Amino acid sequence: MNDLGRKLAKIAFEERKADYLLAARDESGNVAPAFVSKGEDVGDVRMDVPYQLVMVLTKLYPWIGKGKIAVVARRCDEKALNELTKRGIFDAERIVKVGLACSKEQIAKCRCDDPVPSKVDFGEPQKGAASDELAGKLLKMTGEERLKFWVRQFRKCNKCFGCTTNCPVCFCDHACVLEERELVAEKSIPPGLAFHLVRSFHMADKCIECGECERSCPADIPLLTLRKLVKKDMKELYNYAPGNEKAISPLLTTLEGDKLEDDSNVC
Amino acid sequence: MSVKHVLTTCPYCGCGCNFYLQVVDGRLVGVIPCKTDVIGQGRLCIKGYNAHAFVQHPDRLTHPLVRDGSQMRKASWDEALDRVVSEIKRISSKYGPDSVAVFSSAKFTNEENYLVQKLARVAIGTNNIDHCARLCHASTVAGLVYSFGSGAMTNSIPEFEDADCLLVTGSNTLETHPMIGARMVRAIDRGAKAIVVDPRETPLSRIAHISLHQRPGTDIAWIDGIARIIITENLYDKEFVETRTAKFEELKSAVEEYTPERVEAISGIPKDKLVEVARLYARSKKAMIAYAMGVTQHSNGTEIVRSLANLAMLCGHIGKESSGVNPLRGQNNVQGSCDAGALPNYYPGYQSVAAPEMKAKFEKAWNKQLPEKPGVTLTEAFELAAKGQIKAIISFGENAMVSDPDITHVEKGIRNLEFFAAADIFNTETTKFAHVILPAACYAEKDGTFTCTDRKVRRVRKAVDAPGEAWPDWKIACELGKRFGAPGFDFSSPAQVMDEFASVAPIYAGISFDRLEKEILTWPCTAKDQPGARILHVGGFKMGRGAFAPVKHADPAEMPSAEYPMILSTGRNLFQYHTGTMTRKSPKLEREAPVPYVEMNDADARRMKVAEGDRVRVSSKRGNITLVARVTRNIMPGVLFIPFHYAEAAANMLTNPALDPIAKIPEYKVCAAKVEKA
Amino acid sequence: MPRIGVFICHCGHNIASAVDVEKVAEFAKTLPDVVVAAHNMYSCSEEGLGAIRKSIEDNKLDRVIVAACTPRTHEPLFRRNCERAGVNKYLFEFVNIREHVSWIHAKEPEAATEKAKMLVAMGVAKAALLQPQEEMESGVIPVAVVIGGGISGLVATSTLVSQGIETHLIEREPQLGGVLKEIAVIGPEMKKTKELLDSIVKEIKSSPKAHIHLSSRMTDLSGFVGNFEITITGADKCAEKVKAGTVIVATGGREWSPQGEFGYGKMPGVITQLELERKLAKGDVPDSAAFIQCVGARVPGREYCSRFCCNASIKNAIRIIEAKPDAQVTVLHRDIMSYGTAAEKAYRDAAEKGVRFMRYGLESLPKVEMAGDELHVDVYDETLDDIVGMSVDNVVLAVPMVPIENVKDLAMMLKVPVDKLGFFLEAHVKLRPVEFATEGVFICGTARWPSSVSECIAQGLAAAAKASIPIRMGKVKIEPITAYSDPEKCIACGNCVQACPYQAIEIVTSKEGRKYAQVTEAKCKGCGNCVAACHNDAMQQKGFNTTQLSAMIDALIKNALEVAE
Amino acid sequence: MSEFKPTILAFCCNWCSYAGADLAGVSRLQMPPNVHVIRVMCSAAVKPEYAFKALSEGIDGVLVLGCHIGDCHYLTGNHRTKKRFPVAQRILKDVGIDERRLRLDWVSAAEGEKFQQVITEFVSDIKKIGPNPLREVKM
Repeated sequence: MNDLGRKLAKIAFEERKADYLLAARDESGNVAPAFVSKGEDVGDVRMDVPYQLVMVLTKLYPWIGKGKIAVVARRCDEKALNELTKRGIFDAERIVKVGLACSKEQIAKCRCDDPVPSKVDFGEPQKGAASDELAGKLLKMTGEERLKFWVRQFRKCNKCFGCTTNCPVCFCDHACVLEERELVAEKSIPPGLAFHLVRSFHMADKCIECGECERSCPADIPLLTLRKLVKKDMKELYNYAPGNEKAISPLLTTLEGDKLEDDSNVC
Repeated sequence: MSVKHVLTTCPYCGCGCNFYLQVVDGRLVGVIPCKTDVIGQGRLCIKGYNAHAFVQHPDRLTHPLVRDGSQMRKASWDEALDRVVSEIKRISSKYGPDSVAVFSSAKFTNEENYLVQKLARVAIGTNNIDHCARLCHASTVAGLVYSFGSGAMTNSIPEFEDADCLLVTGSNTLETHPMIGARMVRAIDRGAKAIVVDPRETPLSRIAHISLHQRPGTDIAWIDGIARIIITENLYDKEFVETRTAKFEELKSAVEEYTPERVEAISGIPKDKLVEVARLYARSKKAMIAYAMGVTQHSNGTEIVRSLANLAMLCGHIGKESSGVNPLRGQNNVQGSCDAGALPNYYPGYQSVAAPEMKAKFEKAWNKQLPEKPGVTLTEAFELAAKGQIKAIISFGENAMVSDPDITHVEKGIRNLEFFAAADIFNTETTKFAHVILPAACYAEKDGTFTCTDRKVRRVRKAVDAPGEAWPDWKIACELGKRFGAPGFDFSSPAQVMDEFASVAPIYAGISFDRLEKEILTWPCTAKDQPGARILHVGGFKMGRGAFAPVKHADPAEMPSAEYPMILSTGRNLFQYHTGTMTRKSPKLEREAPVPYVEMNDADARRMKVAEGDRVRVSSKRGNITLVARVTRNIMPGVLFIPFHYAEAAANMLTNPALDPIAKIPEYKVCAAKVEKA
Repeated sequence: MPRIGVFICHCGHNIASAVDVEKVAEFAKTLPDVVVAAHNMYSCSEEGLGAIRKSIEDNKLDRVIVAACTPRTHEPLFRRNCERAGVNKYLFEFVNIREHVSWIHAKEPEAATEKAKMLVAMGVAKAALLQPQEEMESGVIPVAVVIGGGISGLVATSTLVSQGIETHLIEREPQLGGVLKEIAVIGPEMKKTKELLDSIVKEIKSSPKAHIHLSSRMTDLSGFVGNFEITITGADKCAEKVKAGTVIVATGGREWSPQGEFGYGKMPGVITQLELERKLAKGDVPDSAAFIQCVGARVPGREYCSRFCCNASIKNAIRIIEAKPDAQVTVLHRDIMSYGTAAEKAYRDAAEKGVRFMRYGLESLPKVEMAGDELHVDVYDETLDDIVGMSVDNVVLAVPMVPIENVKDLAMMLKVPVDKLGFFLEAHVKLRPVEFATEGVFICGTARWPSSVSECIAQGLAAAAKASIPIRMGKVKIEPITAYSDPEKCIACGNCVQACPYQAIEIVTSKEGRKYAQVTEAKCKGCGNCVAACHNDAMQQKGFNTTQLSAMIDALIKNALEVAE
Repeated sequence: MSEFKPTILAFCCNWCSYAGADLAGVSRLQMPPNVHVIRVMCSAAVKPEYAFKALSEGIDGVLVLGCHIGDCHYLTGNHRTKKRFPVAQRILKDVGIDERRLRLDWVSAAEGEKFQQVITEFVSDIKKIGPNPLREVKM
């Protein structure tokens, strides 16, 4: 266990009273996700976390009956946790966050404009990156040019579902509608354009822009740019950005913004 | 509460991507791509993400089964193994050891392949040891050993990304090798010129710079045509040809007749396109050739492979960064199983059985007298079984009843055996005939190494226990070996097996489990302090001069006729894998392509009044199957394509067992067939 | 594999005039799973229904498609027909090629035929995926609401309370009676209106089941048959919520006020029929009068005839003469609509009593001027081929009846259609004359169409009879279009729970500890909100599955786009 | 090339816009024949995914017609439609499909003319925008 490991173990197990810890560490010549129990050797921890640890947790969580779990969480992980807790995927009391402020390189790689978690335990807070340069270019294009750009990109899609499997807030997993035949007409690869439109719509009130979809795409399709374009739309339409545990999605409230069902009509 | 993330290698194709299997208290719950993996880089294809789905499937074989009359009943390992040994001994003594054949599997680890070939040669005393490489890249080994002295892929997977020109033929790369396809896509994005030559429009050809469609079985014509243009327009690398190659004159005269006009007549490729491709390939600085079953599975497969080697040598596109001839191995360890000697004519490390000094070397190493002449191949074995010359077969992980050509004939062979033993992870169409079935562990339940298509040796680590009493195959082979009373089968771990394998095979000499924990090793890796050669033939061919092959076009073994006017080609799709033993038990894969289909050209379909989704009967001289028609513009008129994953409509009921004379590989890619509405 | 039968209706010439029905039938035969495609003159006739039943038996059909008018009126009829032939009535799909095709593309027969083919293809695609369903039953609140206290509303209310059904009668004005309050005597049998009204009102008031809300308006209506909730706002602006099983609309009509025709509003003597009624009621009988019929009626923009104005004029003419035997009364008319024996007899009596009837044509309208302080009327007499002049105390304009002012808002609130003129549009003039297409809402009286008092009474009785059925049955069959979830697919994200306006969905835990969303069918109204909120199609709606709707889109794409290619 | 005849898909809710369409029929209001109506129970039951499917496979225009706000038979159904479809339109725009190909509007059971007007207007808009480019683009 390296120094980072010792410091992390102290914070997670002693300070935050967690029973388990999810972090990233060196293992057999690679960087691996690691889920350790209290008292276990945490190993050579790394804080340049290449994984979306919340996604790793979503797959494990149903099988971990009880106990408090500490997660090394960057700002995007924190926002992902909020979106998932809001939807009952996690129960909040069982998750403890260990805040990690992202480095300059990580911010540049993710083109992230919101890199500092609410509580920082590791890393120095840095300024967010400027806007997505490709998004800017796309917005200046005409409709035809934009369509040509995206059709050429989506034609490379090999339907590996990396963008959905690795996305922390994309939790339909075993029953993802994109795997059904009806909405996306295709008998071979690449899938029809509807695949990416439907996914954009599903992500509109959930995506926390961690960029994992773009990083997991073998065809290098600029999916994070597409997410940022949709985020701009949601901001302009409803002044709403996902990631806040309290805020209900505008797609689930009335025009006045209150709850959809009114009690007067319970019969 | 035990939670593990176990780093292992994907069991499906030859790319060798690494990912973590998530295990909670012995239950497999998910797959996480390894972000720092040199090949996957945190990405996988749809099969990779579902590689855990079949492992803990309820239908897994859990106990040895022995035949009792017509019924199969559970048995102990002792009873089952003793039954195999006694039967083999009886048959071997009655008809001679060469009446027994042993099939290893390209799904096995290197260690297991090494032990199974040792079982055949040392324990049973026969060279009749083969595996399904026979059905895929046998013609590559025979072809490239002649041209370059080695049958392996000359470059590494990441190099595809930096090529200026990609000549891809006989490979639907984005479906059969998705992560290599992804590298090609990245190259195309960077401006590389991709040329795809395939009778079908494939996901890769749709984004390629040039997409040509040749009539199946006419590959040598257009490849020789390109060679002719390169020579006549003086585009070839004179310095390289003079210093590094031999038989240039013979090549020159052989290709003379393949003018662009003649090539167009034979293959259908427009002559101006052929010239454009020849110039583009020759003039590029870094040009990669990539090919797979579309080139190898022909009755002249070996010659087609050599004609591709000719192009590379003509332009000096060999032995350099992002330049070479790259056979894309289909299986996760077909490369390793050949390296480990599971071939009738090669000891481990491609050391020829026919060479007396090699026989002597292995007799000393294994201190056992070894059989003289090379053994029979997998494809010949069923032929000989039908004739009664092969009396017993031990098949590890092979599903011949779906993967081998002319299944009705294969069945005749198996039924004619006196003894047939099979080891597998599920019951398959082939284990149905077995007298003894041995339950095996799958990739997630054992340690070992796979060698992926670009010769990297990749670790496989045990994540969960095997179901019931299933054993890893290396343990089965060892136990059998001991019960035969043969020396050298008491290994306690795969690591030890690798050490012995390394000691007898120079190309694996530097490889060991503890080194693999820390670094990436690529064979040939001849010393413990070296990483191994990433690129082959740098600065020179091992055998001195590369040999041009003066090969000529020859019609496929079975040409279309009045009664069977269409050409049928078979192959794979992205979602299923080979005989479907694993993919058809993975829900999210089976759902993507659950139903057998035949792709046919929309003009043909209109002519025959067949609409999308109609049920049609496709028949050849050898049989007929009924399946759904998929009408598409993505296939040439007169050509049909059927994926062979579906046992309920097995494409190999129709395929032609005609073999390539040198490599003995069946002509899966061409046979004559007809279509009728069912 | 489903066995589908497609039956395309000519609807006489209503469809066949614009849609080539044979061609559509030919096309239907080529569609997947279609076993038989036929066309008949009137599918909804007994003969048409019989033909369909026979075809179902002969061809062992298990899916039926009828391409005809609108499901909103004829679906129940054809569903029952399927049931009679042994096919589950929800394995039926209705394709609208009349209101949505032939009637609105009358001048483009070729395009109309193409569109009919597309809609049939879409119908077939959905029908192939329909699942058999069983109707559900839901309780009915044994209370009725009648909107409008005119003669129709009163008759309806009295009939309902006489059956012991609790009824709320909502009347806008401070007192009951509607337009009839202003008419003293009803022709032709000259019955006293007050007697008629008072007897009915007494009957209603005598029943404890009646609740009369005067100076009140309906300000909100929600829910559906058996479970309506009506908000009644009284004069004091306090809102009262009433739950009811059925609703009868009897909001009546009003006299059209002339826009200056024949000097109305400028010359004091020119009055409307109702104004004459008020004068006669006060005993102020003119010495001479000229009735001008069809003022503002049977003219462009208001082509209809209100049918009662001629009889009203005849009745009042007789009252004037009976009051003043030597009064000069002339009726200037374009045609006398005294239909029926009593009205015809009154017409003859009036003539015998000296009432003069003169015809005028639209091209030679009577002219009314002031000569000094006397009204003078000149009219061209066809038979004499000469102008005949007369001076009269009053010119009485017989004007048509038009809908009440705020009919549009009322229609929107009730979510029922009104026609171009603003009269409420009944579900079907022959099959369902006193009902709306919306289940549980009924219509009677002049709100539907200008009618005489006797017709209003008859319709009031009919509407009450119909409205009492659900209440008498105590239960109503609910269309099986409720939502249901697939526990395997559901990941319990709660989108549907938040989307449901009726709180009919909650997250439950299965035996194995899996959480998923479950619908309480009794509370579900079948709106489909939750289906759209669900991102992985775990939530479905019976009869509107995502597979069925996607298949319809595919059918359109396949047939419309491929054809175009 | 012959004059462009658009293929348009419309979702009408059973209580309002479908009834409005019927009323337009009863009133013989003539309108262009390019619009094909699918009946749903409420405009809020229309999944934007249907519009994405139709538009990405070559349908020229998609029309969603519900009850006026406040009139929805299911209380707040059309609130959701009004919240959801602008997002769908923006996503179409982001990808380069003309978002005017997807239109949301309100037609009550009493508004036969409004139905005619919306249909006529939408068909002429789509004719101006032109055929859906995705009809030719095979992925």
